[in-house]
Amino acid sequence: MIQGISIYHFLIVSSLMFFIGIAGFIIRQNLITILLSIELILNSVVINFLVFNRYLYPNQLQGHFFSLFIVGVAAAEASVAIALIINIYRRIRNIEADNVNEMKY
Amino acid sequence: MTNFSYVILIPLIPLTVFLVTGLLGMKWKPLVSGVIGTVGLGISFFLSLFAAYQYFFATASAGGYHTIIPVNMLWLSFTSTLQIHMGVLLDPISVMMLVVVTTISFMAHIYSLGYMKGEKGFQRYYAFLSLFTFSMLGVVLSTNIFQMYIFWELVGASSFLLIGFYYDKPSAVAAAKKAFIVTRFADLGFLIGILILSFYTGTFDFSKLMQPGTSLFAGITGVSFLGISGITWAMTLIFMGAAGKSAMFPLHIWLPDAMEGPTPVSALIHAATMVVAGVFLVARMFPIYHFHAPDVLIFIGYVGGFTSLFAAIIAMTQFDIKRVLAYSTLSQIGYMMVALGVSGYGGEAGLGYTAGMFHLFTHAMFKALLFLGAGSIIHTVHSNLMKDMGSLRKYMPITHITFLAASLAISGIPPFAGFFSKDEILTAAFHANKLLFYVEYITAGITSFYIFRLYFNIFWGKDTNYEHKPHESPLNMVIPMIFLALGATFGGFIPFHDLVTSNMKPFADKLNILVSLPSVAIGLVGIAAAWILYKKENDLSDRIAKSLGVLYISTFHKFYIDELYLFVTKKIIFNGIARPIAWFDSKIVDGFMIGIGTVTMKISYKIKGLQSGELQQYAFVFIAGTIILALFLLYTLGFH
Amino acid sequence: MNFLNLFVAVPVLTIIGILFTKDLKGARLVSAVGMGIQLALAVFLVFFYFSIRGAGNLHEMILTADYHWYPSLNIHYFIGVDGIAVAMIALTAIVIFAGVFASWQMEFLSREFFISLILLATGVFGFFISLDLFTMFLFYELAVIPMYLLIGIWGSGPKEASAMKLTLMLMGGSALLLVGILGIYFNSAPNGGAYTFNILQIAKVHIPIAAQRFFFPLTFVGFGVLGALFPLHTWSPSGHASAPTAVSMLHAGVLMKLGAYGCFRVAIFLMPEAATQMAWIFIILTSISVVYGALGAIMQKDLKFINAYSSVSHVGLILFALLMMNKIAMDGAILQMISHGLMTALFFALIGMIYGRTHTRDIREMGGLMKVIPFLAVMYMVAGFASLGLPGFSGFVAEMTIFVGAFQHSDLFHRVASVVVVSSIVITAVYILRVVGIILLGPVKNKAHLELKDASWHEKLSTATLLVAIVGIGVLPLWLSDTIMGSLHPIMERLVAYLH
Amino acid sequence: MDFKYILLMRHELLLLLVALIILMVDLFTSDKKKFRLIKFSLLLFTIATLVGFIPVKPGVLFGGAFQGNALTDFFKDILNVAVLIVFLQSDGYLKKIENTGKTGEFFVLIILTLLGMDFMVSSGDFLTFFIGLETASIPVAGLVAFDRFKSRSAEAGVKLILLSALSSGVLLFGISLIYGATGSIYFSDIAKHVTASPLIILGFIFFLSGMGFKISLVPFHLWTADVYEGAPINITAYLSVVSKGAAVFILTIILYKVFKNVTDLWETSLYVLAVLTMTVGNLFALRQDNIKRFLAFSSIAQAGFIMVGIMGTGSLGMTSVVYFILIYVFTNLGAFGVASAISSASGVETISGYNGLYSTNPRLSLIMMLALFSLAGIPPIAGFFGKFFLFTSAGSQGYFILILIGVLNATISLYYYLGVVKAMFINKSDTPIPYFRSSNFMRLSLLLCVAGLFSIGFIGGIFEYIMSISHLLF
Repeated sequence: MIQGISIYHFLIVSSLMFFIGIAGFIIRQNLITILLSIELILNSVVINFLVFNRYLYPNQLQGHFFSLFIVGVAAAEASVAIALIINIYRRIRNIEADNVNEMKY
Repeated sequence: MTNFSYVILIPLIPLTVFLVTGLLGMKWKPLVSGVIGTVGLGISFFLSLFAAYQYFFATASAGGYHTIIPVNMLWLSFTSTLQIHMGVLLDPISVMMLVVVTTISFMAHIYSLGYMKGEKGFQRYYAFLSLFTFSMLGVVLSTNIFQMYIFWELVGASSFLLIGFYYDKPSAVAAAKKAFIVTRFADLGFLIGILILSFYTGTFDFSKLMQPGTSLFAGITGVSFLGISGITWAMTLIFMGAAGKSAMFPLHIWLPDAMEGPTPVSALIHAATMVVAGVFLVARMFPIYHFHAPDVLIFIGYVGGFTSLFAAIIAMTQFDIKRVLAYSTLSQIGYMMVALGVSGYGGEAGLGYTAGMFHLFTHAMFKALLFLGAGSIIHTVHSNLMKDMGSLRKYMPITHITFLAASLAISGIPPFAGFFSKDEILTAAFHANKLLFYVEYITAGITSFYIFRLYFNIFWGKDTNYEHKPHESPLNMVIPMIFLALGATFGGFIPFHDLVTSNMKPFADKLNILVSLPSVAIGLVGIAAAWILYKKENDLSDRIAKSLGVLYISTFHKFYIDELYLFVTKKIIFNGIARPIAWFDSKIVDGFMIGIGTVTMKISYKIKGLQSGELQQYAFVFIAGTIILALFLLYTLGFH
Repeated sequence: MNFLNLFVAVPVLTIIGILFTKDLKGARLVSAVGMGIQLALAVFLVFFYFSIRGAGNLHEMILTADYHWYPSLNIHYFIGVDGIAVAMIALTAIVIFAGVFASWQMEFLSREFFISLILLATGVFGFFISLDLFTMFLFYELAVIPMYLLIGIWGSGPKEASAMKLTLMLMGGSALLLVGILGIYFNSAPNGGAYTFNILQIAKVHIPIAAQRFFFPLTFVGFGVLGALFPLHTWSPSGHASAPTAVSMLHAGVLMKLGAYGCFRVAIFLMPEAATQMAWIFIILTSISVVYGALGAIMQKDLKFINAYSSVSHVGLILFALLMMNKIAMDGAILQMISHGLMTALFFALIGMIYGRTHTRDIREMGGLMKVIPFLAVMYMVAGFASLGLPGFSGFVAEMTIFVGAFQHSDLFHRVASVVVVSSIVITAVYILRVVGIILLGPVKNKAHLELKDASWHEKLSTATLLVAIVGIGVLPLWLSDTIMGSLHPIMERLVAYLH
Repeated sequence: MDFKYILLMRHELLLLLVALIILMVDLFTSDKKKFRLIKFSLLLFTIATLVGFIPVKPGVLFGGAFQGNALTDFFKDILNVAVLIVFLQSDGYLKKIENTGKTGEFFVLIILTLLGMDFMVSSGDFLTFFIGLETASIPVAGLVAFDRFKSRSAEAGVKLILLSALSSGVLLFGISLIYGATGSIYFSDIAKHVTASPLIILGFIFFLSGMGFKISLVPFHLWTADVYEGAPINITAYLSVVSKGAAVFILTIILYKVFKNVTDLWETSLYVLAVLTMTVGNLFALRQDNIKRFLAFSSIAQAGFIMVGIMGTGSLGMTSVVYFILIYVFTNLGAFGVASAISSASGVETISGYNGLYSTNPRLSLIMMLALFSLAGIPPIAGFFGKFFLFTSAGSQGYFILILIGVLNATISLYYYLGVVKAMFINKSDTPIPYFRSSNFMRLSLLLCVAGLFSIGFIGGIFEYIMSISHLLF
């Protein structure tokens, strides 16, 4: 519980992060940037969990643990994603999202 | 009571013959089939005579005759009362018809042995003849109206087969088709009539329907449709069936064309038996008509009267001898209808009924004879047209004499059979309906004119140059003609008023000089006119025809009734309804079904852009979907 | 082991038998033997039925057997027959027997052909013996789907398209049907208790009228599609035209009756109130079917199209009769199912045989066939006469029974509909005689046709089997009619009870 | 602590063990002898599968985080069998020269994802669920990109991992909201506090879209076709059957257990999703020529049907879903098996390439036809029963309009299934795929599928068994 900062502030921040992440995913061309946007999303979730735990259910730790796991999984995800992006780079020599559309319809 | 069960054999023998020759006939020599058929029918013929003797004389009682039902088997059962039986009903008219049918049929069988000799399909011909005879006998002997309808249809089918016997001749096929379809159309009325009648009365059985004072008709007289009572509807519709088979105007168009069949067939079916089935039907239902639907009876009289005059007029202008006879048949059946139409019930009042039956009998004799005579001539001359004939009396004496006897009979010259029956009809009409009387009176004159026009043209007139010298027909053709000539000559002396009456009780009948003398006179006038015009070769007839102009031409074209029908069927039903329906079905209905598929496919192509392959678009749809779904749910669950 | 199971077992064994054959000869032999046994079984069943009824067994269904299949949903494999089902089974056995012989020369992929054909028959037999909606539905779909292959592979003309159209429309119908069946199921226990698919049990309860109003049309139309209910009949002309002979026979002869039978056994029997209330809609549609089908047939040029439209008309008559909701008309409807099944099978068999010789079905290219192939021509003519309702053939008996039944309603609406329907007998005569006149009679149009050979023994056997049955019913209808009437009795009692 | 731990988690532990052993053996096997690894792995996995069938009493571990009961055990067995069939079918693919070196990875990755799924299936809280889900999806991206040198495979991999991460994010966001509203991540605790508040609704929708991604519900399905097309065909089979099956199962459990107080909420949303999924899936499937893409859309449509089944809550709904998945395993793997056999023998992966197949490879064509008919729901093949019970399930809640939409969609689907049948049986081709003999493993797998297709429907006991064990849950 931080004095002067209500749960709503945190939630607004996390929601903003979430939607900025989504917007980034949709708008940015570079695959790596897209990956970063995903990290934003995941981090917003982490904030959510922490804040909820801290503000609403202070006498348990479920949210904290959940956020730890999210961080871990995000790392794994990022590593695989980067590997695949590198693979793409080898195939088509760039990592623009617009060029990854061979399969459609 | 004598046991009449053996009567069932009379129709069954021809049926057996039909089945045997039909299934196995192809394996035999043609003649075998003919002989089997003839012998079989011979047996039926003698059985009929025997039955008639037994019925009319051996078991006669003072109070008149009774309806006897020796055989009646359940065939199909709808409810406990509404049942179809197959059985044999004997009463004066059915016994009389039995004799007529078997006689003419037997004669036709013998005659055909000569006439059809060497024809391809000889076996088939005899099989069909037997089938026809069976069906006709079935109609005659029916115990209930449905059995009658069943055999009625079979008669139609066998008539189709016989008319279309020369099946590789398109005109014969067309005629057969026409005959079947026109009568079928009429039978539609018959059937609906039966259905209405049976629904309200709850039975098909004649014996129940005919019971005097029965309460069965309470229901049907009570209902009405378009202001006409149910019974009138039913009986009119039933008469429609009768009119179809008996070729009453306007359903007569099939009969002249039906002459495409072999001539003995014309004699059998289209002169003596099938075409009078309609008359028989009306006679059979006469008590119902009389007691419950008298209006229809009057209607029947007028239809008959009109047809008889109308057909007689057309007959004057035709050149094909069989067609002349065909129109003559129409005209004569019209007479019978008139007789029934003007008849009352019981005793003297029932004179018309007796007369109608009487005329049916005599007409069968002389008209069959005329047809057989015509057949004999055609057989020799190989043509149907009058212009190919002339002076044949020199070559074919027996044919000539018998034909003359028949002509006199139809003209109503005493003492030939036709005189008596026609006279009775005229008397009955005279008492009941003056208009009909005059119509029939005039028709009688026209009748004798056209028949002697025919007679003179064939047997007198110029001596045509024949390719083959005409000769008298072989014995097996001549004998039936002689037999029928005897019938046509002396048949009139049978005391019908003792035998066949409307209430099955005999009554006294006397010649009405006031009617018979003028009728003989007009008959003689007709003959005289024909004598003047056609005895010697001259152009008088042509000049008269020319002077009549349009009147003659339209008569020659049978008043364009055929064309009218053709217009209705070809133009309106075929091209106006059937073809559009075929188009509508394949284009609109089916097109709609296919359209569903096409539209689905179109949509499928239209929305393929959704799957654009763009990673970010996928994400956008994903998120948009989520948000829309969330908004939708918030809205529907009440958070708005 | 219930004897009825054999009706499914024998075809299945026949199919397995065909798997072990090598070529056409083996396949057709096995099929003929298998279907011969089936026919014998059917004949035996008929006699067995009479003997058991004669012995005083008055149960609604006989030979019932009940096997639990999915107990938790109360789904059973429940079979049993009454007189109507027995008659339909006999019909199927005759038609498939004739069908096997009609395809005696099926050279192309012959084993597969016979397997599909008999698979279809399996479905039909199963349908007629089952008394459980689930089982019934299963067999129903089983009967429909082999059609796709049969038409698609062995058909002629635009076969793929017509096969697809046919299959989709029929399966679309069965989709509606599925909803209907589920609806019946979930309303089968309005007073509590377990839901059931068992027809006899459902018949004892009263499905709420609101549910009936929703599910009756679904069920009726679902089955009606197979019964070529206007305007859902369009699969019929093209489908029949493209199908090989035996398939047309079986399809028009038996499969279309499945639709009608289902309308009767499921839609009307289980939901009588809605049936009465909504009958007018379907009476209008079926009346249109009858007349429209007949009129549609008049100007067609393809023999099979003519017959397909004729089937639309005739099967429409069946549905029409069912909707009259009285005993006589229903009796007529069932007679008509059997009669039309036999007749149309005969027709299609003959068309197939003629097509096999002339290689055309266009009536304009044929003529005077009576001269060159008299046996087939005479048969065709006889079939034609049977079709137009000539006495002495089954069609007459059936039609007349229907008409008498239809006229039992005296209100104006029914009267008008009945008269309209009755008038079809004239139109039928027109199109039948038109064809007969064009192709059989008259002079031989095509000189090449002079060389044609008449029927071979298996063709004769095939057609004769059907004809004997048609004439048998036509001449002595009482036994069949009484059997049906007897079986209709409990059904009518129920209908009447709910109608008043 | 006792023996119970090991037994309750026997599926997971065995899989872990098998994965480790294969990894080790793979390390010490030279590239030339890698082909032996196939048989070895198959053997190990078969043993693991068989051991899984041993019945064990239900129980709960880790304070409710892990739940073992007859239904989850049964479902894991289904997954095991499905994976076994996939392995059998991969034989041809792995024997290709370019792939032999990766044999070990192939098995290990698949087994590890299966491990994740098993955890997911058994999860009792959102954390276990989440970890299982991620374990099950992250390695899949690697598998999808298995053909490293094919650009399509690479593209598919990238698309999958990025979108999957996005969906995970959304899903997690949903879970976090639910946590915020209820204060727990345990299913049983959440169930007690769930009310139809806006927060729960939002949380649920985010959660549902995340799950919808895994199950390929429209509009969350767009990745499916591309990934299915790009991935090696056996991986596609795995994705379409196993991944999807597991996700459906846990979704059903969560809906029934966690959101049982707000049925209105999820039934309304599933109603919409089901209709969309069936319809759009069908509409897209109509014009596909690539067999993998075709099966992708077909599997989307099938998912829609499953959603219809889920609508019928309670044990009937659960049973119909599990039963359908069981049948779906055999059905879809049958279809993919044939496609895979053809692909590895001739490289053909288009429907038009199948023209005239029956004349050269009648058996394969027949199996394909059976599988497609099963997908279309035609008796007496198992698919009919599966679909029928799904509809029955929905009917039990009175969703007859939905059923109507469903069955009409099934009719549309028949069109494209028959289109493939038409290609194989009716269409003629000048150059049909020549006759080939597929490997024994492949044949075995197809035999299993056919046996399953024919028998499952007729053996009413299977359905009854599922019914009885799912009955225990409610």
